[in-house]
Amino acid sequence: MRKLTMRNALIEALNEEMERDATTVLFGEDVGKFGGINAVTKGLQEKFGADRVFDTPIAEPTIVAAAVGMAITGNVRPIPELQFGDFVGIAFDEVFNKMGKWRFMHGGQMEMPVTLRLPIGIAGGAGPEHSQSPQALFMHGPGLQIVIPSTPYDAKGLLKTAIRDNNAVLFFEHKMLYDLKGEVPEEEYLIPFGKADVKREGSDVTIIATALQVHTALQAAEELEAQGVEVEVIDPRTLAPLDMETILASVRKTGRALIVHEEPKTGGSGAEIAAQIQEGALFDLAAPIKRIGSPDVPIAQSIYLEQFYVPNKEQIIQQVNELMEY
Amino acid sequence: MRKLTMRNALIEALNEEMERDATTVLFGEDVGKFGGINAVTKGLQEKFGADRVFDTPIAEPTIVAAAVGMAITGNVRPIPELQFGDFVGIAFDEVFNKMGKWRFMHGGQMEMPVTLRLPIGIAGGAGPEHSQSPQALFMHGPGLQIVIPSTPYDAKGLLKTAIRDNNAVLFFEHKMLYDLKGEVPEEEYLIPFGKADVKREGSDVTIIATALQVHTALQAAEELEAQGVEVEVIDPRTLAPLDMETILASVRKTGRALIVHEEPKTGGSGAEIAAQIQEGALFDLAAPIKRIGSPDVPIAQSIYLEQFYVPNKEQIIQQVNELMEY
Amino acid sequence: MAETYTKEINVKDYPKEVLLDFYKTMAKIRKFDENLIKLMQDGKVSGFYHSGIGSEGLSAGSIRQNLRDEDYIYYNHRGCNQKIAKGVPLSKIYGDFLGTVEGTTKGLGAGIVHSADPARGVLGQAGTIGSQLGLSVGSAFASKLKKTDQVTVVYFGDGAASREMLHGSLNWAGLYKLPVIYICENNEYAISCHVSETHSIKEHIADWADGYGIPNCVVDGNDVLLMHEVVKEAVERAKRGEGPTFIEAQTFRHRGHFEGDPYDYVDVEVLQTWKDTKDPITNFAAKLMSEEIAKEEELQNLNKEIDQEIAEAIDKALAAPMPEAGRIYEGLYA
Amino acid sequence: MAETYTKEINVKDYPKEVLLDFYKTMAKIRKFDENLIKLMQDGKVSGFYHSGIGSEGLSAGSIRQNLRDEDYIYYNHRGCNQKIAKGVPLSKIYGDFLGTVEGTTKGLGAGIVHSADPARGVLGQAGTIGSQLGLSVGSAFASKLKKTDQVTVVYFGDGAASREMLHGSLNWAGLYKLPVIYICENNEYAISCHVSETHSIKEHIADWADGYGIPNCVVDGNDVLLMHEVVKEAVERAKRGEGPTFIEAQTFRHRGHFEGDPYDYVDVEVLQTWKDTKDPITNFAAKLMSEEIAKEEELQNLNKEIDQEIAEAIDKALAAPMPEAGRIYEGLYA
Ligand SMILES: Cc1ncc(C[n+]2csc(CCOP(=O)(O)OP(=O)(O)O)c2C)c(N)n1
Ligand SMILES: Cc1ncc(C[n+]2csc(CCOP(=O)(O)OP(=O)(O)O)c2C)c(N)n1
Ligand SMILES: [Mg+2]
Ligand SMILES: [Mg+2]
Repeated sequence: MRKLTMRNALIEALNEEMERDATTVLFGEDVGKFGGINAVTKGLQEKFGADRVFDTPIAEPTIVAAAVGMAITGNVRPIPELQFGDFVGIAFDEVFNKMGKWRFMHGGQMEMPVTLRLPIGIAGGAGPEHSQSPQALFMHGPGLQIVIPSTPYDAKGLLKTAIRDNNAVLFFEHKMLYDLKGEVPEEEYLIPFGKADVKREGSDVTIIATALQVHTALQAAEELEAQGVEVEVIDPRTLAPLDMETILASVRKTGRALIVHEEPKTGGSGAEIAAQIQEGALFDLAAPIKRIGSPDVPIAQSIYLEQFYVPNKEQIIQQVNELMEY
Repeated sequence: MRKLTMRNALIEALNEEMERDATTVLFGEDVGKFGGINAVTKGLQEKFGADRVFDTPIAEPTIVAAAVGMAITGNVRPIPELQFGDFVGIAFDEVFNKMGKWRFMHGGQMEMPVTLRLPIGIAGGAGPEHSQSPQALFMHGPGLQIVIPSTPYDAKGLLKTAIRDNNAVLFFEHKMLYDLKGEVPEEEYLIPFGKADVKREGSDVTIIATALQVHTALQAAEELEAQGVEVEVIDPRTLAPLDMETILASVRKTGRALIVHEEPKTGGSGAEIAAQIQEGALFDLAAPIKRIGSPDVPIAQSIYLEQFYVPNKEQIIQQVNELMEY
Repeated sequence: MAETYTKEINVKDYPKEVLLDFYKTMAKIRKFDENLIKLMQDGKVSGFYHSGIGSEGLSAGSIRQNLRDEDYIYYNHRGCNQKIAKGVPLSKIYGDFLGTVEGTTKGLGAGIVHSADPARGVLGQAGTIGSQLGLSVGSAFASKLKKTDQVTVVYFGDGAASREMLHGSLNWAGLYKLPVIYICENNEYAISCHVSETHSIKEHIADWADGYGIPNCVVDGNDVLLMHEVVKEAVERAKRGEGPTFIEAQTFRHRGHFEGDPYDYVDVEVLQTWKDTKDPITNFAAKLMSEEIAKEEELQNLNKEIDQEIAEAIDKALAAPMPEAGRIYEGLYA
Repeated sequence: MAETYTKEINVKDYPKEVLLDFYKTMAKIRKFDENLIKLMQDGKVSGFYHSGIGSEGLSAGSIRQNLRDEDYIYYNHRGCNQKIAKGVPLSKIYGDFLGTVEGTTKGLGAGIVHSADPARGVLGQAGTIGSQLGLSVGSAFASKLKKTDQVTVVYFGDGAASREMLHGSLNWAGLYKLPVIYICENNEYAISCHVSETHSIKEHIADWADGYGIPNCVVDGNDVLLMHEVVKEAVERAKRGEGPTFIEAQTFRHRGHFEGDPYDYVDVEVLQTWKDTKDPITNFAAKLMSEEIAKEEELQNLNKEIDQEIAEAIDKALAAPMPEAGRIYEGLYA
């Protein structure tokens, strides 16, 4: 099968969906003429015109509020971008309380077909406010679907589903994955929300990982295999809805679970997942559920120090080995 | 001992600390002339003057940003108020990324003696954007201390500690507790952060509850006692730092844990607490850790429907009984 | 600096039914409000209510003859003035206060905000005042993109105008030449604070719009016909594709910020003067009579009709049941 | 509408050492920047760098003779111009880029933002451009409360000016008459977008400040002496307790938004004209020589001294060790 980078898979998804539905509009800072600072919207303005693909002022709350205001007319399907996912803090009320709740709080009379794209993650010394992974916050926000792909294949299929969905979607793209290549079929496909993907099967330990950490987990799993430990790697792909069925089935089988994400450990998505695992499979557990997240301190700007934030293979192997000691 | 409402306990704390330290300033919407819409700043402008106690424009990001800008000069100790804790979403970047991280990201060169007061909770049909309990979000935010008192005594002692502390504090006040009366000594006292309070001792089940839910849990515990179930009720009082030692010691004793909060269940503080309990005491657990939170939907405005959001005694009793079946 | 909008107005230039419609709308708004307060006093309605009494002219004038169902409004949190003027059925608004399934939210309750009636262009409102400033540019953008001639009118108070979002909104609206009409209901107070205590303005709030190159003015918001005229011009400008207009409409609250507010921060004489000399309904009624367009009796009859309509609306709203507990699990997602 | 600030300036009215200080500061800023880019090209510095080449006059002129250590600045994300003008040691700024413990953050790295030097009034900067607009009113408020005559100068780009926070900030500053000086470094672009593509303005960005009653003007930001004069007046106004001033200083980026930017969205001729005719350093050097204040040789010697100073700073920064891994666990709380 042909291989595409995740960037190109995303561009394809945007192209296909914007072609398919003339009510889609895409906007954000430098997404038009410049094609986006991560080049994920390259070529779209030329193709769809400056009415449907346009650059906005630097005003994140207005960007998101405008998307909400467009969506609730029922006439437009907006695909806004925040240049860095960290900036979701600036537009937090618009995302958490307006995008997430407008439909419900007005009695379900309007739809919210917004797909907000948010590049995240530690990548090359971008500093404390351009490196965060804020997705876990929105698990606490009713009305928001959270998508977080780890492969080009998933990215394309999930983005297409997101754009067609009539409800709010936060689409988190890890910047370190943009250049990652992977198989993407020529034919159209969609990936449903709430369906975890078992990226690797194994019988000894279940690792639940998201975004870049799926790959770190897979690398660790390979080394662990050499040591005779069979690791199952599950990528939830969407944190809301969250496919606990697949996760619980795996943990019931392995009896050991490790959750790995780049978000700070405390209050991260791993907290909720761990809480639900023990709720659903306590007596299947042979060992405490472990979590690896980045340290609970702001991300230093130094690229040298970044290595002490991003969870790595060695940490995973060590934690798995500790789990195997039970 | 004399009894005070939590409102009056808070007013006393503000009075004492503002008297003690001339660099304290208090500001927010209607906190001056009007004395605050919850009357928690009543009388302060008369006493300390309009320079130190002042009304601001309706501009939450600016209120918090200004507090940060004051604090880092080293010359002012600001005590801003957001009129409703829900509005922290509007000032989210200022709270999460500036108040929480400014000191760290600038190499620890400045201090952040800000106490941001946030009234929270469902109270009388205030609707989806005036009823929330957003505290859990900040457990995921390095650099922020989270205080959430349940009694007049705790409220006073913790607020005094917060104001004197040289680091950022989010001080969450449940609106349904303002009129609650409780013992408050005449003599000065401080309550340290990170020290949970065992509100009731018991040997069968541990309930960890915050704010209003401490009282619901205590009521449930009383009924359960009549049934012969001895419930221990722990109030963490601060979610960051979080006193896991006290919680774990209790769970090791009881083998059963229930976490109760008014925040929506998913992604609430209960998730992190549950994850840490099983990390630290898995093999002491006789039953899965249970959590009660409000439903994962926006809060309806209808006062009639509010009863289906706020966790109640019956729910707690039922969950405890389920725990006792293991 | 914002200029004050003035226009020679001859009541006789308007068809009588238009004039009576303005009158009826204002009277209906006030009576709706008075009856809602009664329902609160009877303990049937809870939550916050910010009475809109005193500023009925602003909403009736701006909306009635200028906007169609397909035009969007974002109402503000004071009274139900704009919703009523836009034609949302009274029983549905009462239902939203009573929490019965008659409400637009089908039983969730809405209180002073969160009623919606998309078929009549009423797209709802936020609990955070001023947030509508951001949404409105999106809705207007949608109309521009679809190349319709719909306009979006956004209402907000003097206090809400100090929200940071105003800047982002005005910039978008001016930049993309969006069909948005900003109506700042300046009643001088934001809860307890007078504009002069919280606003840094050259002279008027409308001056803030000037730097964006957005046409702006100040207008007597209690003169229903003047409100009609100033908004008419703005609507025409928007439909010509010339972009937004910012209108600061001056008015005053007859009651406290919310029911229960001691309202002791306002000069009693100032308040009394507004009530005595600038009541939009009394003044308009006087004009209709002095200009011999309607007799007192005719107006009294209209009022009786309205009383009847309101009584029926309340009955209908009260008669509807409360929702089932499961209601809160419906409608989060489409 | 914002007026253009002009003033008859006679170079001879300034003491020679002041003029040379302006020159030296600008040259130091540029050489600092050029050397930093070299370090990036050598792979020693990572992250984003937004070069400040082309706008040295703006920072040197506004800061050098006007501000004291106790005056606060919030620098922006373009170059290290303001930090250098305010006197932060070069080795410390390089250290912040190299990530060695010589940096102001003692090894955390700071990149283009997050250097701080509180003793010199440099209170740091946010990664979210424009956030300094909010903090600055707080710092200025602190000075007002303490009754000192400190001023706060806040720098931000044309792009950052479109952040909603500008409104909240200008309103506070004007309302409380705070000693804040807004310096909008208008280089016409915010990454790839020209001001005309993202800003709805009457004519100038400074017009946005006008509605607040805040004195404002537009000035040639590449004329170091004019910058000195306009800020001097603003500082005096602030010290007299008369509140904020908004200065829009016009300049242009010689390089792309960040190192690596293709910079293909700018008209090459426009860029060339700025480089050829409006370089703040070349022009000022020419003036010093034509007015016979300094000979070429003297300036060359100054440049050599600066080269030396920079080389030493880099050496010092490079010589310092990287922090221990545990560094990231230090300093979260006081
Ligand atoms: C963002 C936000 N801040 C504060 C409030 C609380 N609040 C509700 S109404 C109000 C005053 C509004 O004043 P104004 O906009 O002038 O409208 P008015 O009530 O005078 O009609 C305030 C502060 C809110 N709902 N939302
Ligand atoms: C809130 C926020 N939005 C977007 C960005 C990304 N960003 C960094 S610099 C920049 C352009 C800034 O333009 P301007 O303020 O004119 O400054 P200049 O770079 O031209 O000096 C953008 C969009 C950011 N850092 N913060
Ligand atoms: Mg008002
Ligand atoms: Mg610029």
